[in-house]
Amino acid sequence: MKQNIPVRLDRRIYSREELCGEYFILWIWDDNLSRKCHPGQFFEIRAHASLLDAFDARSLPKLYKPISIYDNADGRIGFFIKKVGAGTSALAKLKAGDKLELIGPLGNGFNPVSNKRVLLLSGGIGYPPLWYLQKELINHNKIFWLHGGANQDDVFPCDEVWTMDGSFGKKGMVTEGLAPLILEKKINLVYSCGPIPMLKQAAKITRELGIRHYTSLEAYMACGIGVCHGCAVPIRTDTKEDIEAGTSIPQWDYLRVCKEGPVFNAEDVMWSML
Amino acid sequence: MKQNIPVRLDRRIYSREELCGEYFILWIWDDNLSRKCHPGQFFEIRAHASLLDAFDARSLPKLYKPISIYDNADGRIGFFIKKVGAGTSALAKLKAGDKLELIGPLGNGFNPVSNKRVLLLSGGIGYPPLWYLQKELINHNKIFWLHGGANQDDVFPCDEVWTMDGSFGKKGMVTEGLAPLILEKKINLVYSCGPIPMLKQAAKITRELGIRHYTSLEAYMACGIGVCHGCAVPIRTDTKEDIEAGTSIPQWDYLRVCKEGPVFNAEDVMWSML
Amino acid sequence: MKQLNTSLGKLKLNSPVTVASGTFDLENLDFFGQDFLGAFICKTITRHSRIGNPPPRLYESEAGLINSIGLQNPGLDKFISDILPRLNAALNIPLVVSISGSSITEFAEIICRLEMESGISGYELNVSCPNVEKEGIAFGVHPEVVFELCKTLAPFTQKELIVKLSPNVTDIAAIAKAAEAGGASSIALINTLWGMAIDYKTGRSQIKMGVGGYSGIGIKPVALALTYKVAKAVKLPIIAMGGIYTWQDALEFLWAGASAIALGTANFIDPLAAPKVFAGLQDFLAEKKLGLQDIIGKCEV
Amino acid sequence: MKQLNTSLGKLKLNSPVTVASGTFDLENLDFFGQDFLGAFICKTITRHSRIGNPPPRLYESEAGLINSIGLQNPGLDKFISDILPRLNAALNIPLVVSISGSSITEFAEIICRLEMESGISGYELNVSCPNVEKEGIAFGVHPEVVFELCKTLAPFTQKELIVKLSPNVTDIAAIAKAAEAGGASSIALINTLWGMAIDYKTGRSQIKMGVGGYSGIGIKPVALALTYKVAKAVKLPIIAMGGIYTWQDALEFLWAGASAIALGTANFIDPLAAPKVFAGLQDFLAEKKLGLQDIIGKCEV
Ligand SMILES: Cc1cc2nc3c(=O)[nH]c(=O)nc-3n(C[C@H](O)[C@H](O)[C@H](O)COP(=O)(O)OP(=O)(O)OC[C@H]3O[C@@H](n4cnc5c(N)ncnc54)[C@H](O)[C@@H]3O)c2cc1C
Ligand SMILES: Cc1cc2nc3c(=O)[nH]c(=O)nc-3n(C[C@H](O)[C@H](O)[C@H](O)COP(=O)(O)OP(=O)(O)OC[C@H]3O[C@@H](n4cnc5c(N)ncnc54)[C@H](O)[C@@H]3O)c2cc1C
Ligand SMILES: Cc1cc2nc3c(=O)[nH]c(=O)nc-3n(C[C@H](O)[C@H](O)[C@H](O)COP(=O)(O)O)c2cc1C
Ligand SMILES: Cc1cc2nc3c(=O)[nH]c(=O)nc-3n(C[C@H](O)[C@H](O)[C@H](O)COP(=O)(O)O)c2cc1C
Ligand code: FES
Ligand code: FES
Repeated sequence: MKQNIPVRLDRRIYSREELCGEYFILWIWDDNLSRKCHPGQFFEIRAHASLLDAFDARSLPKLYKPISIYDNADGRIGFFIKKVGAGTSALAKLKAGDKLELIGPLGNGFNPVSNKRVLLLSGGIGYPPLWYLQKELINHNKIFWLHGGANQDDVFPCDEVWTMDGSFGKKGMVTEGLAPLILEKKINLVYSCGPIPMLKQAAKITRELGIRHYTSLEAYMACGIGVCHGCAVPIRTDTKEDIEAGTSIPQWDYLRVCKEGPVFNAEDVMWSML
Repeated sequence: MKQNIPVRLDRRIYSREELCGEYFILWIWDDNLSRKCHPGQFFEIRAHASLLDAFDARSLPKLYKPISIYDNADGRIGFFIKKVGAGTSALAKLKAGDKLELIGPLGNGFNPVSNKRVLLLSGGIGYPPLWYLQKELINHNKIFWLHGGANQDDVFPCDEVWTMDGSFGKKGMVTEGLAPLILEKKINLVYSCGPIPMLKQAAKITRELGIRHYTSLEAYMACGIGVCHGCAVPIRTDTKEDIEAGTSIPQWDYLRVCKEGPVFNAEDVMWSML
Repeated sequence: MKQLNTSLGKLKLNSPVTVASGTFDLENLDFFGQDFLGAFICKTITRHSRIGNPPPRLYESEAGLINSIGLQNPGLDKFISDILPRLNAALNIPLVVSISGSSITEFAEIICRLEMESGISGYELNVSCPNVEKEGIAFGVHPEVVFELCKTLAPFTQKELIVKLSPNVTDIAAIAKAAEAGGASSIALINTLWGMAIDYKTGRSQIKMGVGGYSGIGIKPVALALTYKVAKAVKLPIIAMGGIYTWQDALEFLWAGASAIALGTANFIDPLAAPKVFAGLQDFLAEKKLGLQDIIGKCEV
Repeated sequence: MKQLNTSLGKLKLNSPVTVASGTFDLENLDFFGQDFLGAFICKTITRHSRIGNPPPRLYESEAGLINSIGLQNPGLDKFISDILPRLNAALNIPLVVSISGSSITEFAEIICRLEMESGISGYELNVSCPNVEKEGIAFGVHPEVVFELCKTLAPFTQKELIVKLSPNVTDIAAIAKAAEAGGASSIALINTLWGMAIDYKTGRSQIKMGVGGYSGIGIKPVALALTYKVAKAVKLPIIAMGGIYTWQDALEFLWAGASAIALGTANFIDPLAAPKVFAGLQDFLAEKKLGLQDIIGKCEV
């Protein structure tokens, strides 16, 4: 969970990969930047825009978009992106050689571990940060990767796939496969990333099984650097004993996904408030 | 001064011409539309835009821009455009084959005449409507064309050119040449189009010489079809006798450049209010 | 088109899409058929003719339009003699006449005179034009005055009585409540926000009058917030406007509580905006198998 | 940089470019040097810590940002023990502390406590946050309350006392006058407009609280109009904000009467906005051979 001072850079897109469905990968090449990155961290990125566009009134520059580090090897950093709205559509139009604006690396990232039996759980666009994590963990841990998507366009290489429509792998919610696998594979640590309902369900399961579970959360962001408090999620910070009632009341605060996160201990997330 | 019902169309740009400075010409080809046009009329035009762009938030669609009919021959209509701001810059980016959005033909246009000694007076981007007018008048009238610009990038074919910096033709304000020419060429009708200060000066001169003078005015427009009253200019509508003072007081109203104009009798324009 | 029926107080509309006063006239109907529209709201008329504000009257900013027309109009008499007959001849959808006055008496005078004419389905009281000093604006900001105005006018007419509110106020809900209590039968909102633009090179205002009225997509979030606030505060139906360009925008306002919407600046941006918004709404509702009543006011926070 | 000196009441600024409360913090200074800024205005602090509003708190609309942070902050004590020392260690430009309270007494309590600290050059009284029900907003809309607030606070401090006004009022000039009469030494405006956005597919508000605060380029015409109105109404210097993205935007506000400007949403759109606006102003003034005093308030209509 290291935090480097983020930088703001313009970088040429070194290459671009097309995947199924609405997915694509943009690669940049920057040895220095590459050395600063850790799994679970992300960048705020944007198709090159100028403030002066607003003056020219041709197009209004919009917010940067948070995108995880998908891969980081040999000085190349990959962003694995799904086109879902205006910001990601603008990114989807970029070609190799075009300029990308970047702020990062941002966020806390995953804690590296060793000698563990690790389960990775991803849903849809939760896949990219776990790929980078998996590469870092693979030599020192036993890893099993479970991934779920809506359909065959939302699945990527891993150990077990679930799709909602059954068009690839097992049919159903990926979390249905979680408890059996944890037991079967003797998992002692789960890392997850994906849509909130999936993470909520996964957190319930790991909690019941008493398994440590770190989860990477998403939030709408404005600054990405901890300034605006726009990306807040409710996180337990402490517990207070209620002597009279004989119970302990969770103390919580709105923490910033971009600064204290995106990775949180799943135990600490106030899931019922999300 | 015929008024046709304007139409709203998308048309491919048939060809594009480059001129000096910031000037270019876009041609469309539409035989039907061509037949409806008269000199002095204009179109509201725009680089193709979709309302849904606003939803996608990539770029916001903006107003159409009023552009005169520069030429109209063999079914082809030409728009002679100077890039000055956001709207005309968007037009400047169009290539042959791109789509142009059009509303028109709009406005009253010039009254056709014959057997007259006509002087055309244009300044800068006032040139285009006079070109079309000149083509219609040439066979039945004697024409002399006087044009002024800031410098050699603002001059186009005509009989006498003035530039402010003297880089082409005579040096000075084009209106300096007006009175002598009217007398010398025995002009009995002036048609003008250009910047307000030039037109104002020209109106003063023709008034003093008692020469009929029709002028085409510019205004910022929203609708172009007479609906919004945004393009108003003060025009004399009548005179009222003030019996006591023994004078006649001009009665005036804000008329619409897009509907009652763009061509007005220079005598009727309340120049002091512009 | 059955599916898109809606109503606005006493008015039954065949479409929730209408047009905002001052931005649409018969000329626009050269471009598409009027059946896409639920009603036709004409430019505001005053008792006496108004010459309007000096030019320049328009400026397009990054995200909308600033205007300073100043309610230029030929006055009530010319409206009745020249304009109304032409509107009646052309329209087969309800005509709402927008009116404004500098006193309650003047509003009353106009309505009483118009009541003698046929072909009018309702009135929109423009108490909110930011381009008229000490006139419309003075009414729109005081709940008591709006209450008095509605109370005075309501007995004069059986027709739809719409009050059009200004966004340039501290508590729009209080004013809407005053209109409701006074007897208005629906609320229109919003008129334009104050807006200004200056030529950065010369320091000259782009609008001759300095401050004008700001409309268009840039005001959509404000219009939506105020629609929501008013919908929570009153039971009257709402005709909402302010930056509606697309059918998706229109749906936002319907969810927020509007029974109908109006297109203003959008008509300049695209003369075919109305049929496009209509078609988009129709497709959306058909695809989702929803009726307008499943949407109107059903927004969740 | 001499050329860009300006002043805000008692404060001398080396640059007319400052940053809007809640949109800029020390993290931003990782991207550029602070000498481009005339002052640093920190996020609003309240007497007690505030947890803020439930998420989602942000939504980007076509032309700006809707936020609903709800003044999340650690409270006065933590500010003094943790934040202020860090700000003082990092900054060599004037620090303005933005504060808000739910009563005049609470404002007074905060100022008195802060007066015991060093390193503070001024206070910005946030009486205008639309995301705090019945708190800040209740102050900002009543001239009498703003007058009382300033009258109470002014004697407690020799430092710059800025009152930050809400645009969501009927008569901003009256409130500015009240602040002036009460003893404020400058005016900041505008805070966010009310704004809302709804997911057209589901009818769900994009912001958990429903209505939020709207900022960014889409509000520029409104901010400029209100700056102009206030500049006409009071003699106090103005620090203007609302949709300023470019140096051209900044010039518009200076012409309209602002002595300094602040960048808010622009910091998110481009973390280098401040130095870019600074450089643009500098080049413009150099090219035109003008000083800031030739621009400020010199707008022509
Ligand atoms: C820390 C972090 C890391 C991320 N990593 C990646 C990544 O590696 N690859 C990637 O493709 N995306 C990633 N995302 C998500 C990505 O940031 C969003 O998809 C993007 O911001 C959407 O912006 P837009 O303008 O394209 O769509 P918008 O216009 O903002 O939204 C379009 C639609 O998508 C929905 N939507 C918006 N944001 C999200 C979201 N975060 N999750 C689910 N639905 C959403 C909206 O409700 C809307 O219906 C990450 C997000 C965070 C916070
Ligand atoms: C009836 C009519 C016919 C016209 N015919 C032609 C034509 O044939 N060819 C042509 O190139 N232009 C013509 N114009 C002018 C043209 O419409 C404007 O140049 C255009 O609208 C500018 O839009 P923009 O968005 O590019 O610039 P804006 O951003 O609107 O303005 C950019 C700069 O140009 C100035 N400006 C804007 N409009 C005008 C104007 N009308 N006159 C002078 N300065 C202006 C502004 O003050 C600003 O400094 C005509 C205008 C009218 C009303
Ligand atoms: C050019 C123009 C003229 C207008 N004239 C009137 C008017 O006469 N009466 C009125 O009530 N509103 C008038 N309005 C306000 C509109 O009816 C509408 O309330 C406002 O523009 C917001 O909607 P929009 O953002 O869709 O344009 C006018 C608006 C514009 C842009
Ligand atoms: C995310 C966010 C947080 C804000 N927080 C505060 C705040 O704490 N105190 C305050 O006075 N204004 C706050 N504001 C308002 C800004 O300071 C500024 O007045 C407003 O955003 C308009 O300027 P802009 O359009 O440049 O953003 C906030 C604005 C945003 C967008
Ligand atoms: S996005 Fe601004 S604090 Fe996280
Ligand atoms: S531009 Fe609308 S009336 Fe002329």
